[in-house]
Amino acid sequence: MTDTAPQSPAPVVDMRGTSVEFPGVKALTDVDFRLFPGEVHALMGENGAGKSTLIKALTGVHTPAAGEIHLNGSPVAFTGPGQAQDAGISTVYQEVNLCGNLSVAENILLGREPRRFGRAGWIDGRRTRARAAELLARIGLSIDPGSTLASHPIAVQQLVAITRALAVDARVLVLDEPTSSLDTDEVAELFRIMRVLREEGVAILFVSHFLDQVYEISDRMTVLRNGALVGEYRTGELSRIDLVSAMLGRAAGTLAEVERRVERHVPGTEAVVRADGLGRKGAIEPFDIEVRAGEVVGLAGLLGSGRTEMARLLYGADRPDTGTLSVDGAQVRVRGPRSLIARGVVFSSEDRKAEGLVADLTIRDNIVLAMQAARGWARPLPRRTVDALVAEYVEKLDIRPANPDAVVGTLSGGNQQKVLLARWLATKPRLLILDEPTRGIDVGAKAQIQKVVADLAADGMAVLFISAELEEVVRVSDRVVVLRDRRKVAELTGGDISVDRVMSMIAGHGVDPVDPLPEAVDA
Amino acid sequence: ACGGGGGGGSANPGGGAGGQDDGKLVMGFAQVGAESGWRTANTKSVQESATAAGVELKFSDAQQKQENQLKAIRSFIQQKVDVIAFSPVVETGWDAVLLEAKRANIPVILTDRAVDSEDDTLYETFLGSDFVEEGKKAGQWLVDNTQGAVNVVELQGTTGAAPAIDRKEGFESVIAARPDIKIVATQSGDFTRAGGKQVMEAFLKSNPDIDVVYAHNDDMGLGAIEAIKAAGKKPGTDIKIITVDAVKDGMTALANGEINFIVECNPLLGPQLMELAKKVVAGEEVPKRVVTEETTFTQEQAKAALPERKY
Amino acid sequence: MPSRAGVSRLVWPLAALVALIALNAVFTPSFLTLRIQDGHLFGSLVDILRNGAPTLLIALGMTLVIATRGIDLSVGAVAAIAAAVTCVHIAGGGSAIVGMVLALALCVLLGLWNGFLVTVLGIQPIIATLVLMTAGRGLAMLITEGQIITVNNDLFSQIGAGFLVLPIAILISLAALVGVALLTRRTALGMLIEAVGVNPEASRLAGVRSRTIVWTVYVFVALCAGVAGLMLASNVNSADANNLGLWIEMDAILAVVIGGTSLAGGRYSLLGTLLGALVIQTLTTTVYTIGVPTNVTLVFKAVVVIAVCLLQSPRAAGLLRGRASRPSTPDSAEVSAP
Amino acid sequence: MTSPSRTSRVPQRFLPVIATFVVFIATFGTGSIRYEGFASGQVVANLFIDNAHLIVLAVGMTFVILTGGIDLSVGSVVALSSMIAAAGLQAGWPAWLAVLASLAAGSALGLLMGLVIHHFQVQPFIVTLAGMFLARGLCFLISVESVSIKDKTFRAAATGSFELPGDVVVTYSVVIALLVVAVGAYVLHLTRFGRTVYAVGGSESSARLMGLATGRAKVGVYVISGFCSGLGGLLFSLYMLSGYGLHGVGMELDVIAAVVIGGTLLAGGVGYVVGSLAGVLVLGTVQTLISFDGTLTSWWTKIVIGVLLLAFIVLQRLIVRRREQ
Ligand SMILES: Nc1ncnc2c1ncn2[C@@H]1O[C@H](COP(=O)(O)OP(=O)(O)OP(=O)(O)O)[C@@H](O)[C@H]1O
Ligand SMILES: Nc1ncnc2c1ncn2[C@@H]1O[C@H](COP(=O)(O)OP(=O)(O)OP(=O)(O)O)[C@@H](O)[C@H]1O
Ligand SMILES: [Mg+2]
Ligand SMILES: [Mg+2]
Repeated sequence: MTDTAPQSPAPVVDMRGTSVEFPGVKALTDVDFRLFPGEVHALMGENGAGKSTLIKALTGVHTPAAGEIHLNGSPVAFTGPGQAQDAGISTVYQEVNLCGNLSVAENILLGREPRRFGRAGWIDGRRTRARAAELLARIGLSIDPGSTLASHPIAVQQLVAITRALAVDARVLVLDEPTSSLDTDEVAELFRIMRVLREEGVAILFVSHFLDQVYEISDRMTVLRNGALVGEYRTGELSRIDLVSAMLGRAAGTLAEVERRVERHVPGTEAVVRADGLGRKGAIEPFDIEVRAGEVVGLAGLLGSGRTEMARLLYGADRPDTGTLSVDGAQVRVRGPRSLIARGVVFSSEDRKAEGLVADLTIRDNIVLAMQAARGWARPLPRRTVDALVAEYVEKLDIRPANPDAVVGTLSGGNQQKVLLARWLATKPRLLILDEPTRGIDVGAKAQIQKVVADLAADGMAVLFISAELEEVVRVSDRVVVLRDRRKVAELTGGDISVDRVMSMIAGHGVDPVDPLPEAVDA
Repeated sequence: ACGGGGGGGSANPGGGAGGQDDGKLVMGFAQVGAESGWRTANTKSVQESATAAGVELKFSDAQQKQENQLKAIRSFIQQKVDVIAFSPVVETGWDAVLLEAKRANIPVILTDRAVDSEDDTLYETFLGSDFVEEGKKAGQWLVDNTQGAVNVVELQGTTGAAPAIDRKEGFESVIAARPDIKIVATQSGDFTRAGGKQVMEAFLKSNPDIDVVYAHNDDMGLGAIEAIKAAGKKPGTDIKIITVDAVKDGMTALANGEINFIVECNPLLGPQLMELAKKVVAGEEVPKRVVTEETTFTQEQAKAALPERKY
Repeated sequence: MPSRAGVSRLVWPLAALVALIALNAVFTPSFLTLRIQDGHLFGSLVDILRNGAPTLLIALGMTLVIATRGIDLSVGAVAAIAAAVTCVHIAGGGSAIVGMVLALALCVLLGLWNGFLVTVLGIQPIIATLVLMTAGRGLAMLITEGQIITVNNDLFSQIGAGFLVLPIAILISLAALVGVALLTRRTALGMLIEAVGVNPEASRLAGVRSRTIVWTVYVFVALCAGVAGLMLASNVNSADANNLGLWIEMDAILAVVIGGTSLAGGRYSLLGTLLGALVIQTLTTTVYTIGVPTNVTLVFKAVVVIAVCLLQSPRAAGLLRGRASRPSTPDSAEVSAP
Repeated sequence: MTSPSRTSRVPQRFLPVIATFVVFIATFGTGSIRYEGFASGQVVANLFIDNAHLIVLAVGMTFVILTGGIDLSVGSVVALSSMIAAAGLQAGWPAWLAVLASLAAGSALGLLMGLVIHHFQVQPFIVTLAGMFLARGLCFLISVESVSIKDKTFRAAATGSFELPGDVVVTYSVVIALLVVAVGAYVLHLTRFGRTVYAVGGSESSARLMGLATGRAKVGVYVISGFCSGLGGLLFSLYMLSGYGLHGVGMELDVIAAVVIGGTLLAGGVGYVVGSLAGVLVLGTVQTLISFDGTLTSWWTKIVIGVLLLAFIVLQRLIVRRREQ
């Protein structure tokens, strides 16, 4: 391996021979990692490669079984994240690790609240809020700092977590998939700040599965595979294809192939689900929508534009105030998700930790949960059916570890997302609503999932697809519905669908506001 | 509390709190609780004799908590009753509230259990049994009716409760005269049948030759009888049983020969209490200590007394 | 079959049980002897099984309630009500069967009531069941008018004190245990209960009928409490509304917790609950058998309970295995439910 | 630059507490109409006097429950504290030593339990249950009988009182209890320790990843609860003028009920000490209503307590629901 280190000073972080073990799993084996001041260093690898584990070993969450960690040349052995923080390492961990019961401001400044009269004084609530508002403004987030964190969608929570990490003057900033739920605008904002920090000499460790982002921001990268080091590279010297094959450990010929939209026959005409003037006060204005069999409808919009709200109404997760919802032409009285699941409408939430997975249960239980719930407890799925089903999806989505008895909470973030997807795919629904289904999923698997979605649609399933990644929406959708400020503003079909068109719709240019279905007016 | 829900429902007959000027004597009575059959009989006796004597009774149940009893007495003082009577949950800690009553010129009568106050002007009189004496009576019967080495097991009341402590003390003080009477095991059965049975079961297995059971109340004795029967022995014959209280179930067992001796602890204090209350309010002199009329029962006496037993 | 939550954790309650029994055997050599008397087994071990049966039965229901993140404080009062209804019925000349059926039907109603408060009104379980804990005992006393109702009924006395070689009470409890184990593990009920306990919102969105499930477990625990009440009353042939099943809710919860089920809901272990209930009953019997002085009893119990749970804890297990193994904390970050 | 609109959020979070107070006042009003002499200032004052110890315990318990834990030992520690004070005074200790010993015993037991809970990861329920056995057991080791307090200082503190306008008399205990509420609120809301307590209750793993001293907070709350139990025990011994191993049996349930009625979530992370104060007042009012009635038999007393409790929580729940929509 060539030396890729910048000429400049010695590394801030130097991890040598790091190994981490969990009962039955070797998550990291003998990994070396160096991080220099003034660089953005991308840590790359498939889902479960050990990226988050490396970060947790560095910051004292896990105690490594072997290896040394040097910070500014002197050996350190943190026994908790607090110590790492005190030593100048500021971290955003992969899952949003904040306290939902506290306010946004409290979360941002927890443990470092401004106090009156120095150390001895009490916490200054007003200054806490003011300082939090200031920090939020810096990354362009305008929310009430006094509002409860849990009342915000996962993307906003992610931004708050980033804000918290930026609130201290750290020498090392660690960002584990900070952009997984963010829109282009937010990502741009974050990168702007990262660049400023880089100029100031801060060392930044960045994890993302978006190759574009990695190539845009990083200076060097380290690639992990199966818990072992593959190599350390300068970004400019490693082509995408080479990167992907380094991550996957095989030639990446498949990549280009799956990145293309899969051709299908024409979607059917009869609507699986149809909403007329469906709306909920404070969440989303009344809207009309129709999803047909064999069709993939994409939802595009900015953060907070109401995509999730729309999906939740269609699924009965929230109760609508106005409008009607019909499945296969028959009107449905919405009394919670069950009434829609029974009719084949399912929804995979963007917030997998809070609304998706049951962390303490196994992969098997999590996958069959929805099917079993629909059958009722008294009619258990036969063991053989379950095993076959689980094996099928573990293979199809490449869930690792491939052990159906592994507890879901111990899986890597991307693998958790795959388990959630598997649950809903397994129900063979009529309409599949996917809210950020590829959040935190690596390139290979993402392509795989997109292909699965396309195949299902080809088999006649209707799909509603939400993603913050516009390219992805454009790639998979037959039709794109655009939302802005919690209203449906446009609908694009066929040849009209392109990233640029959708972007300009989102931004509020072009036909504004369009209501393609005239009956929506009276709703 | 099942069914409809909501607030209403419960019996709250008649509100009227005042009413002291219609010439009727108003008595506030703060009971310990309803923790045993004995206590319920005691409550019933007080209530019935109040009606019979034309006394208006304000009754409060403390659910076995001293703090509740203190609150109840304070509220009696506030409601300006004519006389306060209560059975203290514990002996200690009454000085302050008794002083308040004294300042408010409300006479106080203690029933059933004493208080440990040094200032005995705080209450007019104490009506009740003498637990130590009860223990002594039980011990005396044992001393008089056995010869040679005797192995006794003791079923104590709730740890820390006054009757448990006193009945143990009285019993031990008398049998000390006979070194060949040995208490081989002693345990708390919490004054309940279930407790008595469980403890006795364990005793029967760990002590091969038990001659006598001394239970601090009938209920534990009745529990012990069940255990003895289950072990294939004959209560009253193979193992002799002495208990305290003389509630109806106990008396029946005594008459049937399953218990050998019962020391009475009379719960029917009502009539005596009403009499004392009237005298106290009228300003008459009453003795500082009135011991309840209590006796002991052998099996023959029980057979004779049983038909007239009220509780 | 009944257990899934880490069999290794059950080693320590089991060890505690064995240690307690060994302690007894040392103090009272006859402790382990069993003999046949009147056609059934007789001995201290049999007593432990018989006296532990009501706690086990209630703990069984409590395990399911706790698995859904709930708790039921009213079981003692419900037991007292069941006992009171049956005994008053029998004492009034009714048949034992009718009395028991009446009592258990009433228990189902009480369970429905608790479930209603928890699921429909959304009141926190501890406080919702506190209502019945307080009022229920009053209800039981109202039925008996504060008297201890003594009954003489052969059929009734079989439930708590009868034998079919082994005590009938423990046979009932074990049958219930096996029944529940089969019911929850052979059907999907167990998994759905755990899902609701770990993450109620995710379960709702997955279409689990969480309300029905939670409601059902409250009815079930009330039914268990009712049967346990019958056992307790039958054992002494009387219903003591004030003292019957007093604090049994604490014993039951303790049994569940010793058995390794977390009060935070989720994974549960019925086998653990069985061990927990036996440990508790053995502890009580030990106090009587080895003659712990009454004023030391509680300290003795405290020491044993603490010893059991310290040994059970992961940290202690690590210490015992020797410091050689690194203290890497398994990361609970992503495991814990939100 | 953004204008954080601080509207309607705060009442939303305070809703359960406010609802508790509303229901409390409503019930009190009902009592005043029903019973003569109920609506006096002294009855309100007595509510505080009679429940001063519960208020102190509830403050400590609030800390524990906010972290998602529970402390079952409080009732027993009250007994132990009263016992230590009484036995100490009987043995001729000066009053300050008895006070100090009681507080130290409570805090030490709390510390012990907290350390076991945190370092051995044993469930709080079981540890504090063992603590409950232990504390009560220690009482009986000191003395099986109740010990009366004859010390002059204690008696003076117990009977001492001062008058508020309107002929209302309150004891020193009330002042201490309210002081504890104030200090509790201060610590919870205006110190970093307090913030950490809330964070641990919200998500312990997140709090740890945020670098907070979660261990210190988790152990700390049990020390606080132990201290409050010790102090509550002292107030209780002033109220009873005795120490006794059977004092405070089942008191832990009253305390937990008060805290939960006051709107604190048993799962942790949500709640206020002021709510707990309201919860204690609610329970006290139920008691007062019962004792003002004076016609209830022992069993009707229990039933009525249950029904009133039910009425309270259902009403509170309905108010919260209505407002949430
Ligand atoms: N607490 C744990 N217990 C057991 N295994 C664990 C635990 N945490 C992580 N692992 C395992 O360690 C491996 C590495 O996981 P890690 O979270 O580091 O992956 P990652 O590279 O961050 O993946 P992703 O891109 O999906 O986030 C995975 O196989 C995972 O299952
Ligand atoms: N940038 C923002 N500024 C303020 N509030 C926001 C912002 N983004 C989201 N929100 C919050 O988002 C909520 C609506 O989010 P919703 O879940 O409908 O968005 P979405 O379009 O699904 O976004 P995403 O799924 O990308 O997070 C509102 O309650 C609002 O408070
Ligand atoms: Mg990761
Ligand atoms: Mg969304």
